[in-house]
Amino acid sequence: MIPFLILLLTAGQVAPPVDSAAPPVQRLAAPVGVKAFDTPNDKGKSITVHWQPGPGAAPEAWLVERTDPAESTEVIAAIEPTDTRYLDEGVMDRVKYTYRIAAAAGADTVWSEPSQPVASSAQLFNTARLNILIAMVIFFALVIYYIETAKKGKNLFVRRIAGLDAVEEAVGRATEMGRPIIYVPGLGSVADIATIASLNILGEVAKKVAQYDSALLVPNRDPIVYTVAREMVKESYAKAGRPDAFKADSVFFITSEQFAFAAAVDGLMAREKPATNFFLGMFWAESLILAETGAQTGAIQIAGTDSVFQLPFFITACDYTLIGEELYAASAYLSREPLLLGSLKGQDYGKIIILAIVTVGSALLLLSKIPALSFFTQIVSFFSVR
Amino acid sequence: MRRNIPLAICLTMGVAMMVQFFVPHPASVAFYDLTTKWVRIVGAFALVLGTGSLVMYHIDKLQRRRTGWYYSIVTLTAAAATSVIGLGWGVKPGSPLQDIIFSNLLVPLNASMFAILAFYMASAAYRAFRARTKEAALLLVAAFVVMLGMVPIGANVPFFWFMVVVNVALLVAGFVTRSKALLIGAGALVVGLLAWLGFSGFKVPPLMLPDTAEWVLSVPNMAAKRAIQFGIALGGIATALKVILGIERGWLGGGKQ
Amino acid sequence: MRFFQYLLKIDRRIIYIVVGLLVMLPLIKPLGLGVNSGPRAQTLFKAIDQVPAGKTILISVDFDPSSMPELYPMLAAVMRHAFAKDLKVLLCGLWITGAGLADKAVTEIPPEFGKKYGEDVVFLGWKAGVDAVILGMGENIKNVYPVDYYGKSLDSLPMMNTVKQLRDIPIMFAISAGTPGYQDWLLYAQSRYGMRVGAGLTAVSAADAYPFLQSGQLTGMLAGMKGGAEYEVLVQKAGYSKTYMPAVAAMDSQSLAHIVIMILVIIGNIAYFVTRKRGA
Amino acid sequence: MHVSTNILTWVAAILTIGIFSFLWKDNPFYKFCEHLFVGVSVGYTIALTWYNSVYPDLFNPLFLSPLSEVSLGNKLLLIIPLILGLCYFCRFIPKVSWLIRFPMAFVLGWGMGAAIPAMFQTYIVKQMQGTFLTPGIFARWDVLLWALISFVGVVCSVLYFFFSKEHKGALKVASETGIVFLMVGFGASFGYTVMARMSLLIGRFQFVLRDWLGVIK
Repeated sequence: MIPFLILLLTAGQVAPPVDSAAPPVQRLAAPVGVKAFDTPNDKGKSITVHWQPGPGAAPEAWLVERTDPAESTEVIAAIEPTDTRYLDEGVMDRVKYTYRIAAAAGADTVWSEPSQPVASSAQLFNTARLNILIAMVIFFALVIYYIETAKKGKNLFVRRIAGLDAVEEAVGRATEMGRPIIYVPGLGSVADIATIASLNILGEVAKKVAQYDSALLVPNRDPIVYTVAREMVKESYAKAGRPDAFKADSVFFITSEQFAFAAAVDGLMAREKPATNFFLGMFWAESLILAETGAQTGAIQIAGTDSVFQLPFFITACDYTLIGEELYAASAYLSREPLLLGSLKGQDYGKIIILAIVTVGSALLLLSKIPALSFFTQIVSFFSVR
Repeated sequence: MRRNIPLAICLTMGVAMMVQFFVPHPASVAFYDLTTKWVRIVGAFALVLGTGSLVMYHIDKLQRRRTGWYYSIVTLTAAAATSVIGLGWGVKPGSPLQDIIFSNLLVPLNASMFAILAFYMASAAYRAFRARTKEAALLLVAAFVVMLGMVPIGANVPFFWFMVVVNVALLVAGFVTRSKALLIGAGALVVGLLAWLGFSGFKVPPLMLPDTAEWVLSVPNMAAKRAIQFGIALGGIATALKVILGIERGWLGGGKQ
Repeated sequence: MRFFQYLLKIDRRIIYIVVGLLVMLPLIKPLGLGVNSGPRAQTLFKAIDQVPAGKTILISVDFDPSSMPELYPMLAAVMRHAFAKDLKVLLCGLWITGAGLADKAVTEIPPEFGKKYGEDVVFLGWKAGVDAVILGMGENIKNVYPVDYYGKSLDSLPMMNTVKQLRDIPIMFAISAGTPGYQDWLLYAQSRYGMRVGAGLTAVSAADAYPFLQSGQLTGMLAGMKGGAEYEVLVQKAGYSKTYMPAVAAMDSQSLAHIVIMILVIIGNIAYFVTRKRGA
Repeated sequence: MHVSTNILTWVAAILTIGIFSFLWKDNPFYKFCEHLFVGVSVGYTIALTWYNSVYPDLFNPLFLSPLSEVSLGNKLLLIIPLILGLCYFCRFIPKVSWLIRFPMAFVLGWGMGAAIPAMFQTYIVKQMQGTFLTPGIFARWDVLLWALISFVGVVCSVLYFFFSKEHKGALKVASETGIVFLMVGFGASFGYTVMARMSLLIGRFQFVLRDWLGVIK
């Protein structure tokens, strides 16, 4: 900032003389309406200053001056003439400051009236995120309500999901052929919800595997997912009444490097010639590497992911694909547990609400073309996220 | 106790993180930074466990001389050597880990594995890109438009002629398979194309493939992505909520209650 | 009929060989299918072309080896253009893994035009922190980079006497494979110091940049390998360089690859429909 | 032809061929590369994790830094993740093996709690804002038409993901229209990605032909 300021102050000395033929030069006017306030929705230590240009000539820059209670005053910034806002992040909380703005051109500087004294502080609630809070409350209420309804034993319908109907057949096939099943719970971490959904499905699949007495191989890319997957499979074998059939080395960690993992699973498929492959969870570019190698070894493949970019490849190369939300519906679908089914119903109502809001909102927004109804344009800003 | 304490930890952390999102106060930011560090540290311990699993797997393979046991020596040696070099000489640019191992082993291995995808795309397209249903046919046409529109060869091809070729293919397929549905579809397309031709004054409409490709990407493709994301978000949030509330508790695993 | 059944069961390795050969051959012997330069590439080309000789342009190398096939040709083509017009080139990078790539370009390209390091080209290297680096360069480049990538003091490099801060640079080309990247340059360098920014992006992320092009914040864009090829053609057509054009040659491979995939799909479908009719 | 004399280029080229050889069939050369890849990547991750997280965030502040730099309170705070991390090893001690649930619960709760508001933000509220039809669409007839098509596409595709009602009647029509949009979207994605992946293959070939064999410039 400092070199720029010096440049600005020296600029006046070398400014060419005003051409007498030019229209009379408007005088600089002091900026008006200087407002300083605590920057909203932040962690404190910040004050926002706003002002409007005065009714004179356009300045070459604005200068911002801050005075603290100890009466020490300094010019803290020079701002482009197109900007009329300054964010002062060099303040202390709970100390009252006043601000003045100057219009500067050449050696001329015209100062405004000082602002009201203002102190910054940290906020406890980010009002800009109120929209998200409202959405959360509505959706949570829906999901919890339908889960409670389901607890009371109300029967809930779920539409058919082809990929999940095939699970039983796919597991049975492995037993008949005497070949293993490979289950890849995605390449995500436990913080990815798709991984959680996949681990829940793994629990259901492992139960069926235990019943049919097939072999199961679960290669992992994330070490934490590996620990959870191992517990899940062990538990499922116990639930199916065959805890002794669980082999500790059937769930294993390979590496956390994406393509090294893909290379290893490719090798695994080429050597074990699995009857069935499950690719459920989070996948990136390796999706087709896995699915195409699996198809070449002749396995039945059931895939599912919420990664929009990988869905086309799974749809092309696999026999069944769970698209997006179907992956999350899977554990409810397979277990038929009412608690889980209840939340599916809640999700559906969530979708209806979204569609209703965008439809009604769009209608109102289009009506805002009529001048008297122009306030409807505010709707869009309510959905801004920060 | 064995179930309730973990469930309580999960609930507390879940609620705390949700609240944190709405609070801009420095204390909340500090909490976020602190717990992020903790999660990374805890993850490092899991990595030890995972690496242990890998090492045990290969040592077991070695001891029992199972098929391909000698490859296990490669993995074990490589892992040991790389971690010693990395821990000993550091990971900064210019260190042997980055300049030799990363640049000359990991980069080519990664890039080659990634590049194999190009071959798999070709074989998947040949094997599975079949116009079995009308949906599959649409997928195919959309893929063709984008593939042609994105390379120089397609730059001056009018979309109209492309659709004429598609139409002829549909007609031929309809006659060969004697499928009424196909013929009706092809007929409808003929009418549509003629109407379009008439609309633009019996001159080939100037819409070229690159513009069509951009349209496909920005209109129907965007709409589909948005819808999928709505579904994913709702399903994901519901799943996360069930985990936090302890409704979905499969992760607790086996053992006594 | 047998023929079609055979086609359906064709060994995938034959497909791999066909694809592999068709992609490789144009690299060795370009077909010269030609590349049309789109308006976005032309905008960038004109903008750089109008910079007066002796001025400096900035290139930010924000990508790593995994995006090299798509983005490196752009870097080379823009540098050739600049040297042919007697512009000076300043390079920097927001990605630690991109330093090696910039180093490669700085070593290989200037000698083609008889340009010298320190007088016509300088590579600053990488520094931690994105906004701090850009804002710092806006005030004084020497404060952020006391020495260049090779450890030489900036005071000892004659070129750096004319370039003190971002305001001395009329236009920059940000080559980004993700974040940090061109968006940070727009956010900090453009909004604060009025820098004109052109972008070079991977094909996958190009769509995200359309809004910035429409609003005029970006002065042109090159997308993917094709973008690099378009720029190579522009440079060649203007007679600035006669070197081998790697991206243009690669676009021949790309075209052939797309066509072979489409032909494969068509053959597969014909075989499928013919045999299905027979089976039914 | 100027075949490279750099041994590291040779190594990189040989590994490239090794990985590609899997396309022909699984073979000892590929198996070697695969096992090398796994080993090297694990070692690399270990070194990075140590230098980027364990050493600066745990080891250094807890054990090496004097109290003047890291306060006792902060040191005690670091014991929490240390204990949580060590709980993972309880797996090997049958009596307390259930303690492994503590770090799992911590990481899961943290991840899920952080994901929920973020998903509302980027995937719901922001996407809703993007879906609204605004008066700007009346500007030109084609803009209007495409905006309407997009809107119908979003609505119908969302209805495809409706689980708790059988898809018949109006819902069936809507969800089938939705599938049309989904399929066109998938096709477009496929076509687009073909381009990016081919570039990668071209890049690899350029490495082999230029950097290694020196056949091209």
